[in-house]
Parts: sequence; structure tokens; C-alpha cells
Amino acid sequence: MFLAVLIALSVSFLLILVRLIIGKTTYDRILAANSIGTIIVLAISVHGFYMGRPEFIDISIVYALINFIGTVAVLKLFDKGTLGDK
Amino acid sequence: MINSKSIALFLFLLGFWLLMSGHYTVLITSLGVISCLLCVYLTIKGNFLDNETIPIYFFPRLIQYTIWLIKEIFISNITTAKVILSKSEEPELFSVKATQKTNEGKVTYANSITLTPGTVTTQIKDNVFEVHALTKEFGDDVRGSEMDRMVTWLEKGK
Amino acid sequence: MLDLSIQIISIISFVGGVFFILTGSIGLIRLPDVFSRIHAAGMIDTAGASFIILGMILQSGFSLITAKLVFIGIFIFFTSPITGHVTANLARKKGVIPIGKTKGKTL
Amino acid sequence: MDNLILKVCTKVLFTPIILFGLYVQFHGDFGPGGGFQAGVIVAAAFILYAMVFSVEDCKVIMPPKLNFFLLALGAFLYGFVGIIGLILGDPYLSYDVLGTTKEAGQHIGILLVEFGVGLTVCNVMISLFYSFANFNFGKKNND
Repeated sequence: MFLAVLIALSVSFLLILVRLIIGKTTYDRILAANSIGTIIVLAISVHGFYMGRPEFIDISIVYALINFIGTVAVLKLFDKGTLGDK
Repeated sequence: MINSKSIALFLFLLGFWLLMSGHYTVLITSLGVISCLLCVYLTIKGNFLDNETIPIYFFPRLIQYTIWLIKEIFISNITTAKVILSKSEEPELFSVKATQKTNEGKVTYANSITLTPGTVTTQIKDNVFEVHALTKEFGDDVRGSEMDRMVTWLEKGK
Repeated sequence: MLDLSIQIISIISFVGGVFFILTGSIGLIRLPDVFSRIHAAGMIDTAGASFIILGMILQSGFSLITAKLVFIGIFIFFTSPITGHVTANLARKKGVIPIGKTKGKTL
Repeated sequence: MDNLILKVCTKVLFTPIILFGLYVQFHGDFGPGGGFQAGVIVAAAFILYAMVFSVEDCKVIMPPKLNFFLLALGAFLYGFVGIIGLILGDPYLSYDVLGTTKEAGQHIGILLVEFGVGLTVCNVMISLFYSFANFNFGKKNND
């Protein structure tokens, strides 16, 4: 059952990867990267259950965190051209 | 320095720690209490321990609001799935007025709009929100301003 | 009996989550512009994630793992609208014109 | 970034992220984690705050002087725990002599060394961000 969910998550990962590659605008790519992040967060915790080691969930919390902060950083870089104040 | 907000934030963080930890020895739990105190101290030092950080007056009505919001999210998810699969999207852009007074109320309203798929807040200026909707029905839902009334009700507290 | 029904509910919940995630990714490819695609991404973040997390909660039984799964759910629910809004806001500010009609005065 | 939603939500998220980092720090010997990851998570909270508000606002919470002091303190703690073992007649960085029993000594030693690593990593990340944040990537300001 967990394996089936993992396979479905990989299929949707590949589908979103298509959007990430064809892109058009930068915002499409950022959006697709953020969605891939969410998929990976889910995949890490499902994989933890599949392997019988649910302490993998800590890692997926960290991944969700880094996904959010990374998206904010990329958006700020496109907005201002720098991460600081200038 | 020690007021209702700092105590509420401390209790919230302590609950978070105890739920995460799972090892209730004296050493680890006392380290947890020190960590929570450090976090509260950082907010006081950075001078941002205000109603936006921890809106305590939201709490009495928060559970009822969350249940209502989850119901809305579920309904609009099904509608969005139908729209995507049946290729019947006709996006539109419009602006609505928000009746909330405070920043935290406005942010809750804007986040609730974005959290229900089918509608996205694109810009905020004072109390006018610009909203992008996937179809006309979603737009009508936002213009009918049921969510606005719910958030204003949440904001009033007890 | 109870065990079996919990298993069945958890499988239904996984199927629902997978359905919403696949629909969201199809929408992410098929919809015409950035602003519409944000709705599809929001669907992955809300319905997809919460159904799969619900399925895992039912599988794990009641323990501290449940609390951590709930934290992931709350965190995703908290950050998904922020990134969605900021992306839309930036695209709008940089002059991406949305497809479709605009009603009344916009900002 | 001048965005109301981002500002309010960063204020809300700041303390839980730091607390999660400290959780990873102190539970390093029970599950995945440890000093290095914890330091990066805590630093990520500061970096998020500095990006959304401004570097100056972040310097109110973590002044550069305190930052350098903590950076050095972490490395000092690591070395100091090692040298205690050396003084008490064991090899460098052996934890057995720190507590009354061997087990307790191991626990305290690992906790202290990991704390030193976390402190150093966190403050190195923050000071790197302070140094390079205002670097302009060849793009003009357009607002």
C-alpha cells in the first residue's frame, strides 16, 4: 500500500517536472519547485512508514521548513536582486 | 515583560516541545523549559511580541472557525478538481473590501482566501484585496463575503 | 473488526490524497497561466497533503508520531498560502497579465 | 520584502522554528539529527527574519558582537570537553570520565560536544549571511 502511494507520488513528481522544464515564466518554475517540495515532504514520511522507521518524520519537517525558506529566498532574489536591504 | 502574551507564547511552545519530545527525563525536560524561555526572550529582545505574533483574543472562537474552514476547503477542492478535469475554467480578477480592523485579521482573511483552492489573493492595499478566481462561481463565493463575515466574527473574540 | 475498518478508511484516504495530487499536477500542466496554476498547486498542498497525512495517522495508531504528523500538516497549511500569495503578488507586481476578464477596478 | 502577509507570518513562525531546532539539538542521540542540523535550522529562522524584515532588524536580536562571541564559545566548548578527558588521564574527547558512571558520562559528554558544534554552526551561518546579504547579483533595483 505504501509502495503504491510512493509510485503515485513519483508519477506526479514527473508530471510537475514537465512544468518545471517548459516553464514559460520564472513564476511557473518557482511554483512547480514549491509543489515538488511538498510532494517530497509527503514522500519522505510515506517512505519512513514503508521502511518501518517512522522517525523519518523529523527529516520531513526539516524539508518542509527548508522548502518554505528557500522559496521565500528565491522570490526575494527575483524581487530585489539581493537578499539584504539595498 | 511578563504579561498575558508572553505567558501564552511560553505555554504554547512548551506544549509543542512536550508533544515533540517523547523523552520525559529531568535533564531533557529542563532543557526544553530553558529553550522555551530563550525563544520568548528572543521575541522580547526583537521587540515583536505583540498581537500579530500571538493573537490571544482569537483563541475562544478558533476551533469553530477551523472546522468551518476545513469544510470550505474540502468543498472547493472537489469543485476545483472538477474544473481541472472538465476543462471549464474561465479565470477572472476582481477586488473586494475587507471589513477587518487589525493586521492579523486581514492576514487571516487573505490566507483563508488563498487556502481555499480556486481563489488567490494577489494584492493587498489597506483594506482592499485583489482576488484571482478560477471560475465565476468561486468569484461569487468571495463576493458573497461569507468568509469575510466569519473572519470578522473570529476577530471580535469574546 | 475495528482494526479492519481503520485499515479500510486509511486506504480510502490514501486513494483520495493520490487522486487530488495527480489532479493537481495535471492542472499544473494544463491550466493556461501562472495565476490559474496557483489554484492547482494549492490543491496539492491542501487536499492532497492532508488526506495522505490522515491516512498515515490512521496507520500509525495513537502515539507521538501522530503529533508530529499533525505538525507537518499544520506547517504545510500555514506556509502554502504564503508562498502562493507571494508568488502571485510578485508576478502581478512585475506585470504578468492574467488571462480572462477583469471585473471592476483592480489595484 | 514589503508584504503584509509575509511579515505577520514570519513573526508567528519565528519561535516555533527556533524551538524545533533546539529539539533536534537535544534529541540528537535518540533519532536523526545532531548539532550540525540543529545549528542550520536555528540559523534558518534568523535568516528568514533578516530576509523578510531587514538585516538591521535581525542585528537587534543577534548583534554581530554576540554572534562572534558565541561562534568562538562553541569551538571553545568542543575543545574544552576534549581537554577535560585529557587532564583526567584518558585520551582526547573521551567522555567516560565526565559523569559518575560510564553511561552518564557518555550522555553528558555527547550533549556538551553537540551543543558546541550547534552553537558554532548556527553562528557561522548567521555571520556568513551578514557578510554576503547585501551582495548585489548584477541586477538593478526596479522599484
